[in-house]
Amino acid sequence: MVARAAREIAPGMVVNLGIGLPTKVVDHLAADFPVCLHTENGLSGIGPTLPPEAANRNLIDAGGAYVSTVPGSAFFDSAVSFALVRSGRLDLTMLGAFEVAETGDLANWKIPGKFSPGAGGGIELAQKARRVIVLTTHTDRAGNPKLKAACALPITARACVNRVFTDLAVIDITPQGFALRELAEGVSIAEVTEATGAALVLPDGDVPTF
Amino acid sequence: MVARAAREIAPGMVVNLGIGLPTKVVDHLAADFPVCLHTENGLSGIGPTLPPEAANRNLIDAGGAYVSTVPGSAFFDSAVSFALVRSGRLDLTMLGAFEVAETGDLANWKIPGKFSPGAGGGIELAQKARRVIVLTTHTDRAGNPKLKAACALPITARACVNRVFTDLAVIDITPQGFALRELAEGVSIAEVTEATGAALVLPDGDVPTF
Amino acid sequence: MRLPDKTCAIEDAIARIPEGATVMVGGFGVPGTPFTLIRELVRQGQRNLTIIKNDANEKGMGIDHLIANGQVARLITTHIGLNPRAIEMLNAGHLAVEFNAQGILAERVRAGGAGLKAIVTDIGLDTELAHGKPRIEIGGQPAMVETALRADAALIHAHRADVFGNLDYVATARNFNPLMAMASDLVIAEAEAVMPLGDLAADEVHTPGPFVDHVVGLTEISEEYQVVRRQA
Amino acid sequence: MRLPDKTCAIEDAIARIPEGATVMVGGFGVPGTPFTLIRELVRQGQRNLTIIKNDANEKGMGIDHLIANGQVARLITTHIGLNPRAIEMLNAGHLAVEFNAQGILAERVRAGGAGLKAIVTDIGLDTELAHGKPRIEIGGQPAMVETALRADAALIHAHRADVFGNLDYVATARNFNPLMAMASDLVIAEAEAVMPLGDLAADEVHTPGPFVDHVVGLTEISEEYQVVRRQA
Repeated sequence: MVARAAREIAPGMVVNLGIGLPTKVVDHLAADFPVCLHTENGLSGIGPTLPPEAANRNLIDAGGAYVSTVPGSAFFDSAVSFALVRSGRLDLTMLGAFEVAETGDLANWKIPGKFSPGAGGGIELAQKARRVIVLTTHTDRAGNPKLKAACALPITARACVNRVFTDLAVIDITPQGFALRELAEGVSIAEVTEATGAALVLPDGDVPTF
Repeated sequence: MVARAAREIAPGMVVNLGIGLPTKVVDHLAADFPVCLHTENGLSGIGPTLPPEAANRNLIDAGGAYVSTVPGSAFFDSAVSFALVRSGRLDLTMLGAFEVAETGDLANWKIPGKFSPGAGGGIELAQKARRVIVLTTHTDRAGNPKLKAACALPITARACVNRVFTDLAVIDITPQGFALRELAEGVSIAEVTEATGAALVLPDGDVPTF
Repeated sequence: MRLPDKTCAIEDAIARIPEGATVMVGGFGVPGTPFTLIRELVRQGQRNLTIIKNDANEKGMGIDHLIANGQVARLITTHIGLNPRAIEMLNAGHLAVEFNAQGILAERVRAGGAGLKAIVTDIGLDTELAHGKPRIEIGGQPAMVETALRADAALIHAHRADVFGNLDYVATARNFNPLMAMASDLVIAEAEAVMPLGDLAADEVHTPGPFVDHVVGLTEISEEYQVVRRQA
Repeated sequence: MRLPDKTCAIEDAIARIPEGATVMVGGFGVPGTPFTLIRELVRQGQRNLTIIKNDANEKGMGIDHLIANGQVARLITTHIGLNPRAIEMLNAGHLAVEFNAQGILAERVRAGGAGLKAIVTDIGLDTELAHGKPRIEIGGQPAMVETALRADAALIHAHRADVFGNLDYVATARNFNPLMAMASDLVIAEAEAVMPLGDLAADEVHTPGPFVDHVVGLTEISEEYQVVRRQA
């Protein structure tokens, strides 16, 4: 799933990888792949994550990991960092999710009464990146679908998600709702349909496997 | 008059000197006087004006003069430059004027149908500097008063001028209107009253001379 | 002309912050947090503060000392997920927290620093962060007004300062520092090194000196900056 | 990962600007004006342009070539006092000119670059520049809405660029360049020197590479930069 998601990154893109699963996508890119990774705390051109003994106390990503630079990196303040996001210079972001609606609504910042740490930069990434990809388990720990007809939780942004990668499938948000594009190896269409909380548009013909 | 105006600059101030007469004020400051001169095209810490053979093609003030830096100068973009002006970090500006009203209104950017080059940075300097001083001849070339009950020309900013230095006098803008503070050497109160287009509040006792 | 010297003892600089003040604090996570200035504010004990900061640091670190010491009445922030004490106090009603989208907090602070009254944005229009904010149409599209933020004081952590208050920052320790250094009536910068005039190149200054009121040289670097060994 | 190379032939970069485009042009007076890119735009001859620039340069210099060549329909600016041709054409009704307060033009451009819809300010409220602009109250005080500006293309003059498009500027040649380099769909930067990746220090970059589309290395410096001997 993470390896498959990495193939969404086209040469030349500026990409922001959210905290959690998305961060691991970078491990699946070739060393000379032409891409610029952005982190909202003020860096374009993220280099490899460093172990504590090699870390620079002043150089972290937005998730607090100690990262490095590459030749051509630039540092900037938080206003410029989000200027880049809001003005259309961020080609792609990959985010985690609590819920994704068939309309592309995303909820990933607040579970009322339970967990309310604040949205951080998530709203702007979801609302303004040119392409928004969600990486998530298909269901939550209790087995309830995370892909639903509508979000029950407070939303992060409306109609923002383009594609969802889960442990079971690759699903696009289309004007017709969720559309199945690919299946994880060994997973059946019935299993995906069962685990999805809204109608799933099936493709004509075979479904490719990843 | 210019020498007298220079005494308005207190130690530690950040000061913007407008094009024309105000620029000459700097010649009357001691070499070690603690002051920071700002120019709106992006420099704090203006140093002496340079002759063409010593000039840097990339280093001008807002009037196009070739200037220099001092130890501790900083360059910045036009947004930061006016951020400094609008957010209250500019202690004093000295500007030229077409007309000054007894309410402190200033007109110095447009003579309709005749001369309309645009206001440049003048509106923000006049409206937001903590203290606005005008340096001007007391009358125009035709002998008409430049200090008036109200401005006839399009205004730059309302109620912004604190003090006016002319070839005849030093005049404050007060809640009672124009108030005479000092006379140029050899000038009588009657001459100033005659050349002023509004009532002039006279001080009790002697009027100092500059 | 020469540029004035703004170096200042930390006690005198922080003593200018009154009870009930609104205080901006730089930093995003650890980098750029003015730990030494915060410690002095804890020592002096001004209460009823409104703190504007990207995050609430972690428990036992940075502004958490102010929160633990009961000095903070209100926090304007974007994310407090790494500080369980702050979350607990929020949930218990002991700390008022106003959440902002991160880039909007940055722009609201910058707007204050730029002498603007507000910005107009569509960020968060469909979220609960929009509640109570004035709506306005721009070019036929819905948007909302986010007012500018200014503070009575800003606590800034710089890499280097010259004595006039020109500052630079290093790596991701820049974050909110240059924005907050424009947006407060009293700007206090701690610097890892204080240089003579002329030692910071004019083209490489991040915060121009006219914005800064006091420069405090650090005699040692707070241990709170140390690289943290977190579990992977 | 490595950062992509954006170096480009000047003809190809400028050819992407269509007829009728809105074009931002850096510079304040001579410093920072992208004279070489302007010359190529004159050579290619795209017409009906809206130009956004602080000033109109001087007669026979910079964007005056575009005006003289009949390519400019509209100019959004702050001051055209040094260009008698532009004043004459304005007064004769042959050039539409929209005047802005200088710092407000800077903020409108920056707002476009920051993905904001508008800014709210009290600058110019009592002047004719306020005519037709929406009024709004902020904290009980009157203010007005100034919409963000974006352009189809921006022409930028940098001191140095690396091949990814990280830029720096020198002295007062910075001015509007970093703002316009954020606010356009197509950002073309000419640079006096083009460096390999890594030769611009990450802390000293003025315009981060992600904002820039094309980097054009200058083989010679336009003679229009020469120090002008004006009468005192």
